[in-house]
Amino acid sequence: MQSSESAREEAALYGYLIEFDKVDELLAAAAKVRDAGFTRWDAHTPFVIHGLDAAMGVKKTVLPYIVFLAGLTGAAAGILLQWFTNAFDYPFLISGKPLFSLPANIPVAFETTILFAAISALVGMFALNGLPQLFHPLFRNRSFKRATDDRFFISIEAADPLFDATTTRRLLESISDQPVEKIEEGE
Amino acid sequence: MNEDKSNDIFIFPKWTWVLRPAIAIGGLGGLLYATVVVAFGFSPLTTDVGYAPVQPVPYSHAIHVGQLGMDCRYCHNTVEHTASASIPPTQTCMNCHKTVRVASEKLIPVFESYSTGMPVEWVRVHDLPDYVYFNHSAHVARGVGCVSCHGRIDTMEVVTQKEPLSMGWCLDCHRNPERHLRPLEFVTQLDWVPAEDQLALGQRLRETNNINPPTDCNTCHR
Amino acid sequence: MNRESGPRYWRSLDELARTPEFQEAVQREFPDDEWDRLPPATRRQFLKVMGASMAFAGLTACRWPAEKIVPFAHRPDGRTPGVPERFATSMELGGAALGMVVTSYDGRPIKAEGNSLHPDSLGALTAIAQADILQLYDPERSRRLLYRESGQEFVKSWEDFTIFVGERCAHDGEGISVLAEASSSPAVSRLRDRFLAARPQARWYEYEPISRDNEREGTRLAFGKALRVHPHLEGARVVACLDADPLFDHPATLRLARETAGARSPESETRSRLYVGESTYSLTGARADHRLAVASGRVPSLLAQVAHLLAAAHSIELPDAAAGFAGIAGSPGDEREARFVEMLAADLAAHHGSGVILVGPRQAPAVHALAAVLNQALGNAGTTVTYTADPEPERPSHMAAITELAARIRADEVQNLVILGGNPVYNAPADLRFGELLEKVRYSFHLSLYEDETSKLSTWHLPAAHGLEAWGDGRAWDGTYTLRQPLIEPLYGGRTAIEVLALVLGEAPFSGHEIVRAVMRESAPAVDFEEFWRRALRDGVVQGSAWDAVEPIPDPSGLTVALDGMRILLEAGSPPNAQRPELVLVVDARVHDGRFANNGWLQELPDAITKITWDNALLVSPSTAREMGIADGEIVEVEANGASVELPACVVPGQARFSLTVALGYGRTAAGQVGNGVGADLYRMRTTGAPHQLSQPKVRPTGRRYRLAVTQDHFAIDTIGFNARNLRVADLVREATLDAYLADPEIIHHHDHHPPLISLWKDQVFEGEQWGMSIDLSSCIGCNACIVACQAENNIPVVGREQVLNQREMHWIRLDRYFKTDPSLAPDEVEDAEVVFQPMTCVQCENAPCEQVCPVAATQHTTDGLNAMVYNRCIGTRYCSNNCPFKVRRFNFFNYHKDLKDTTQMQFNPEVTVRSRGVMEKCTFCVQRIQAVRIAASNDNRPIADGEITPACAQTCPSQAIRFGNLNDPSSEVSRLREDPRSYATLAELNIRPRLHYLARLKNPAEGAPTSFGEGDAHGKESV
Amino acid sequence: MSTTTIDGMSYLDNTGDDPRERARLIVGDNDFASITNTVCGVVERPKPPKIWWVIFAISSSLTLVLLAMIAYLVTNGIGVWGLQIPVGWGYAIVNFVFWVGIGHAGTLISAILFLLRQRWRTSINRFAEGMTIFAVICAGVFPGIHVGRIWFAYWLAPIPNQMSMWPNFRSPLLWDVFAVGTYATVSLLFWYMGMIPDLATLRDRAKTKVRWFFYGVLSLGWRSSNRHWHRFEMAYLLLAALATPLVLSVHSVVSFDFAVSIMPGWHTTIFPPYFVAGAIFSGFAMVVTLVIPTRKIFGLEEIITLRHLENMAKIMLATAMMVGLAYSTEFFMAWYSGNQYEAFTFMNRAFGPYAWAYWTMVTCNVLVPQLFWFKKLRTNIVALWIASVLINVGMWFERFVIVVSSLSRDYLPTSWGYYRPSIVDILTFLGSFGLFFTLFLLFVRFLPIVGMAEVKGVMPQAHLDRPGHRGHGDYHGDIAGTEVVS
Repeated sequence: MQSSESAREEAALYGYLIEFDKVDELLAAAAKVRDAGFTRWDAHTPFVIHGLDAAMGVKKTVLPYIVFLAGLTGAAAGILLQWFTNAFDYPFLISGKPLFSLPANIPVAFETTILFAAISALVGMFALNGLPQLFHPLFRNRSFKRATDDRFFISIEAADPLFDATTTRRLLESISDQPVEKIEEGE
Repeated sequence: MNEDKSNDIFIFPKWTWVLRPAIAIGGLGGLLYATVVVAFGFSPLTTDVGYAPVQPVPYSHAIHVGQLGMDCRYCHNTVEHTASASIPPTQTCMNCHKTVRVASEKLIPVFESYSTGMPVEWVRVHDLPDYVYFNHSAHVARGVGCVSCHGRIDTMEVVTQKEPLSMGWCLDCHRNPERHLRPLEFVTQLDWVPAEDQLALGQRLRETNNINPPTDCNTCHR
Repeated sequence: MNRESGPRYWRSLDELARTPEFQEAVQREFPDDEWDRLPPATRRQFLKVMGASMAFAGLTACRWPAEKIVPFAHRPDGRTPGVPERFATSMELGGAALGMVVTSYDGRPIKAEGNSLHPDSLGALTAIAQADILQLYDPERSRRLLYRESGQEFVKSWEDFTIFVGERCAHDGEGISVLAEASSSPAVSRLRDRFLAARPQARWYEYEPISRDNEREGTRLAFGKALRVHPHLEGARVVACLDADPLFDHPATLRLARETAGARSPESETRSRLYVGESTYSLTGARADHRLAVASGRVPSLLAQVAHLLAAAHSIELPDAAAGFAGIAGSPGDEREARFVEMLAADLAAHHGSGVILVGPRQAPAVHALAAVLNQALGNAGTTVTYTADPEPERPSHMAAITELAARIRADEVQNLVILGGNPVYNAPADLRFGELLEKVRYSFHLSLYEDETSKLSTWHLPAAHGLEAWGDGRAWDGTYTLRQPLIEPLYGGRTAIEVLALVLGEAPFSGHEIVRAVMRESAPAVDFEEFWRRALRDGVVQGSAWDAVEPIPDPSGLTVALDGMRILLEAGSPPNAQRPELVLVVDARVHDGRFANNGWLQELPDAITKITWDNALLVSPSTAREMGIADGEIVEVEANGASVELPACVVPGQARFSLTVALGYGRTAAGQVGNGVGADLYRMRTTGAPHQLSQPKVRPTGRRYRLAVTQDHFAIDTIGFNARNLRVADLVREATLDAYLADPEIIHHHDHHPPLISLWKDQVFEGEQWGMSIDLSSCIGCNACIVACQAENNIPVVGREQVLNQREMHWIRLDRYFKTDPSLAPDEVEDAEVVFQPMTCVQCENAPCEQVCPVAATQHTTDGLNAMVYNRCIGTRYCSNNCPFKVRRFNFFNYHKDLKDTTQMQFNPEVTVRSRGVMEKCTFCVQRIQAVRIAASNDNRPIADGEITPACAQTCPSQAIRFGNLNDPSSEVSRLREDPRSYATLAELNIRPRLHYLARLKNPAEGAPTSFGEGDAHGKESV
Repeated sequence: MSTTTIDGMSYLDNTGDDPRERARLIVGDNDFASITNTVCGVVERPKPPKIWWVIFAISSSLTLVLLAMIAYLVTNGIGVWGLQIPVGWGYAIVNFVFWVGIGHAGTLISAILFLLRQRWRTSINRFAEGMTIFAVICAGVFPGIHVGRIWFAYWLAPIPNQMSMWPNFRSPLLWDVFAVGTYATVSLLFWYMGMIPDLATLRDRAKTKVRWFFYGVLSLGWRSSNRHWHRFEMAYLLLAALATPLVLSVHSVVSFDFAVSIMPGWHTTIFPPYFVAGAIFSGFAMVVTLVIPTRKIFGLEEIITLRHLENMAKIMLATAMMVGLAYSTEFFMAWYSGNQYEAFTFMNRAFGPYAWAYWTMVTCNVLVPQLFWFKKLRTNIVALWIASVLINVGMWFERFVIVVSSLSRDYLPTSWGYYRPSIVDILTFLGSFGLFFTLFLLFVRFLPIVGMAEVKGVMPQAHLDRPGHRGHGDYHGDIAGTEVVS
């Protein structure tokens, strides 16, 4: 362990990674890191843990607003499409019905609303999360694989303004007795 | 499980980060490309306009109409009264060519046809789908000039399709005919240009001859 | 179609046209007739091309294979390419010529319509006469002369035949016989006379399986000489039809239909009342105010009872010679019969001089004689019925003729037999065994359109020219001189009877044209003949050439014979029963005597009453069927006169008890691919003795089932459906009695029990011409003429029996037939029922349900109020058809034109798109005719006159039941009819605003007659 | 909660309804790792069990039959089916509605039960969503091939063209195109998104480069970051909120195809709710039909427990009552409206030529589910399976009755008819099942059929060890916060 560390002394540091095997340990730890004022850090859990957002002080995402706008766009597009095609560009007489009447246009408008909103929800989520991102330094760590299985992690990035190789390590060690692992940047 | 035997751990290279922008750009770009291809590649403007097949006899409208100033109706004599303008019988050609250019090699098929009675097989240039019922008389008798659909035939050595002849194109004129209306006496005069503004003239002709072209389906499809 | 005979089509255009190229050339002349643009050989490619062109037209107008335009080298004078021409000509059937006007497109006759100048047509045409044009193009028509010698066949030329015949017949005519079809042609009779004069030993016989000889012989009995009977119905207040069907099987049926329609309309003073006594439903019976289903064998007794009552109860004076008739009345079969006879006799007596008694051709001469006598006694002769001298008074009856011929052949007195048309091997009386006899004849020459049963047994077969291919003449039933001119050169080099006769006779002129002119010149007045001839050609008839009526005088000697005849008939005429049912052989409305068996249009034409297509069946009434243990659609074995036939039973009300009916003309073996093996051949049990009614048939149900291809539901269905049907008829087909209607013109609207029809939307305003149609159910006689007219006009495919079984028939207009039965009876207890017809086609709803459901807007409303169906936009979801309350839309489930022979394609109407596979189609109100007139009108800037546009169905309707016109023009006929109190729309409660309205059907029953079924009780019922 | 006994099976029974204790959703002594192992085990096992091969062989050959039938249809025309006038729609549309109906369970379970906080959904939603996708694919086949000129089907889409023609937006059929299209898309998004964390799990467990690459690409580099989880949850919630009205709208729109027409038996205002209920009904029936053998074969009894099955049985019972109500309402309306055509149509359904179809439908859809009143039968796996199969049969017949019997006898008695399917109809129908099962088997083989991340989320271990909170998932962040501050 030590030797390997010294070996990679000069390699660029991504940050520290620390492992937990209990939900409540994680929560407590997250709260501590949050209170220490770190901003560029994260928790990694195999499933959603209620309360972790609060414990980490994650701000509420803007996704809902994006989706709402997309929905409105969809509705407008739906109505416009039907008005343009059937009432404006090529009006034809059908069953003695008016060229444009909302009732007949509701179903399609509704579907387009949903379609736009739904797609924006997924695409928006990916965009905000910066996915797809097939490579990430954390993947270098063998034990990190269990982040998708049954273990919980906290990682603090070296890029964090408050980050300091020694103090941060000490902070982490004070939180848990698990070994703190260094993660290098990939090239 | 974390003490698995395979000590090499699979990991994607860093360059895979280009994926994100790649997907975004590729997606939008591809969409744009497809639209352009369909819009222009498949349009009759691309596929039909400019069609100028080789005819059995190199008959030049430029000479006959342009230089000699023959009227369209001399040959296409049913155009005012019937649906089809009808290609003239060999007779018609021979009216003049009995005496004119009797030695011309180009005219051999005509002479043969005249003597044998076997027709000359012209290649159709302006060819509408089989389910479209176009009526020449209905247009000519209402003041739509030949030129509106056939272009300046009088300048063509080889007859060429000038207009897309697509349904949308037909509808354009049926919806606002004034752009193409002219006094009846000028219908066959291909180089005629209105003294006044075409729209004003068209508007007036439209009212005087109460021209309101139908856009019902069964106007053309039966 | 084999190539070598290809070139022959277009000979008429130009002598130089013997080459396929020219053929294609002419066919390609016009861009608008898509199916015609490609040479015949590439017909199939055309469909691909059309499909492809449609496909690409969707997104692009990609260029399909380059097309050639091939103009005439020398355009014939007066021919404007692409403009249809119309020629007056005629068609002869069963010894009467029917005038018609044929539309020809670039040298191809495509449609036959009636000739309004012809007394028997008056502008209308029967289904058969219209369908005859398909026969012209039938690729299976005979196209070669055949000579058979010791089992071998040799293809010969007309020249060979001429020489051969010359050698054979170049003597006094010893051993020569001619067997001809019935003909009214002056040319034929002139040539016949010359033939018999030149060859005194030769014999001439005339045979026609279906004829009015009994009527003719009847007049011979009554008046001592053969007369021709002409009913006149426009003024007839009481019409009594005993086994008679003037609306269908009379040569002047079109005129009679027109007259009845007039006489029955509420506007007319006549208020005609129709009594019908018959064994099976006829068109006339369907029309009747009082109908008695009575066994055919009972009809003589029926008439005798009438005679008796007239003399006894109503003191009508019978001529002394006929007084005996009053005494022979048998007892009525049952009280229905008695009641019918009483009412009829009373009515006839009450309308002296304005009634008429008509007896059908299936009844014996004696019955006709009695009818003639009664008409005299009632003062009807000269008013409602007139007589003219028979053109061939000396001619023996057809039965007698063929019998004598058979006898002579059997006696080896015939070495050469010339058969001019007809198909005796198939349809001569079975007991003569004509087929075997023909073998005994050394040389037999058979002239016919097809290589049929007779041709196969003759030594020579000669291809006949079709009526539209040849010159000819004839006489209308009333004697009016009628011309026939060719519209196209013989496609297969056939010749006509007169041309062949000329050859046999060896006397010029040999061309039909010359012969006809020569004959006409004789009969023509001495004035300028060319002028006379031209007018005759233009009109198709020589006006005022009808025969003069004669005043008949009763002939005592004949009447005594008739009286004895009646006595015998009355003894035989006890009502049939389960043990000894009665089998009646009737003429078929579609294949006639069998000669039209290979005509797809007619084979697929639904029978007016049973709605059967592609078959004939044993008709039996429900109750009789139950008592005889016969199920609907069960195969039954019928045995009579030593022959036994298996055919399916069809249970249909209106049949007399234990009276079974089968149509003749089916079961052909050499008709062609279309007609072979369709139905069962009943000629096999038809004998000289009993040509019409077989008294002792053995009927055995086999238990095997057979699916009859009917275009409507069977009569016998589950009880729920049965009751619903009974309940709905009164709403769908409105009816009232004439008296009730005159008392309260609004009576037919008492059915409307629906809430006010308010639309969610602002109602559409329709300006300019607004097309509408009106169909008078009082006039419609259910003759099917409109269906064939529509089929011919609109290129409607024949789909075949299998597809009809799948309910995929394509007729744009159909004739809905409803039975009105006593609602208290179960389906299998029904004996009798009333029949009503309702022509049903696209009613062009203003709020059309079909339009809104089409996802691609392939069916839209036009500004002139039509419900347009755009084939080239249709993707075939069939949603429109599902949502059509009338189910009048038709779908191309397959490519029905795929296997059409190129000759058949020549009949197509270039003005109408040929529909490809997978698209919906329906009635368009003949939009091509509307557009033609509209363009013409707008070209010379004038409004469209009323009546200028006539759809095919309206044009051909004999009773003028169908009217078409502009609803926005208050002066138009159709607007006037829309105001008529009888006018109503079916399913109006759906607020679909049909453009087709019906005029309610009026009946005119006698005072105190029982009200018809379904009438009174349907009233209170909810109709919404 | 039912006590664990020595008896091998009964420990699996978690169907007790003790109000004081929330029933366990996962039985047996499972921890996170064991869940991962069990679920991933299904995919990771070197080769599938024999039975998988057997069914796969059958279904894939049926799929070939489907393709053959479509080829035959396209080359010859719609005439190869039993269709006619008046019955212009037959098997094709019946199958379409049937499959779309099946396709409702998935989104319903994922979306609606999610919003309703039905935590038991977690074990089955992935499974059901998968089934939804495949059912919708099968459904999509039929409207496509049932048109007369398939090569023009693209005219349904509003694409600018030289005809300057547009589709007719007044037609319910066009609404259908949009509704089903949207539904397919959204279900797919929903399904895939939910699967990403589990794909990551498979990636991280991958032993071979191929597997790692395959799942690596599919999981898009998911690193189970909580900041991602946060947005993931939000997106999931939003999709659920969007899918809920969507799922209700789809079958409503499908029902418009009929309700908007004027055919008696079609023109009915109760169709939308009636169709939706029927769809949920058939959807759950199909889930049960599939899940019972699957959990057995792949030993998922501890995760997809008896309680899940019982809950679904209850839902089926409820929806069965709804469709039953709809059936009777139709009859009532027919009688009450006094409209002779309407009245006849329903008499005709029950006693006319198609009575056999009608009574099959009533028996399977209304009578059979009544068994679920009894807990014994609800929790009896065999009975449950048989019942669910019968319900599928019944629901197919419901669509058959609606489409065919109504059309066969409409206004004019003269145009009445009787529809018989052709052999092509039947083979095409069977073929669609082939396609469905082929896709399903591939899904089972290569993708996580249980949402591990979600299941773990509802396990007791996922929550703070504090009295009163066992099993309750709603742990509030502020608690953590206060705890820290104190």
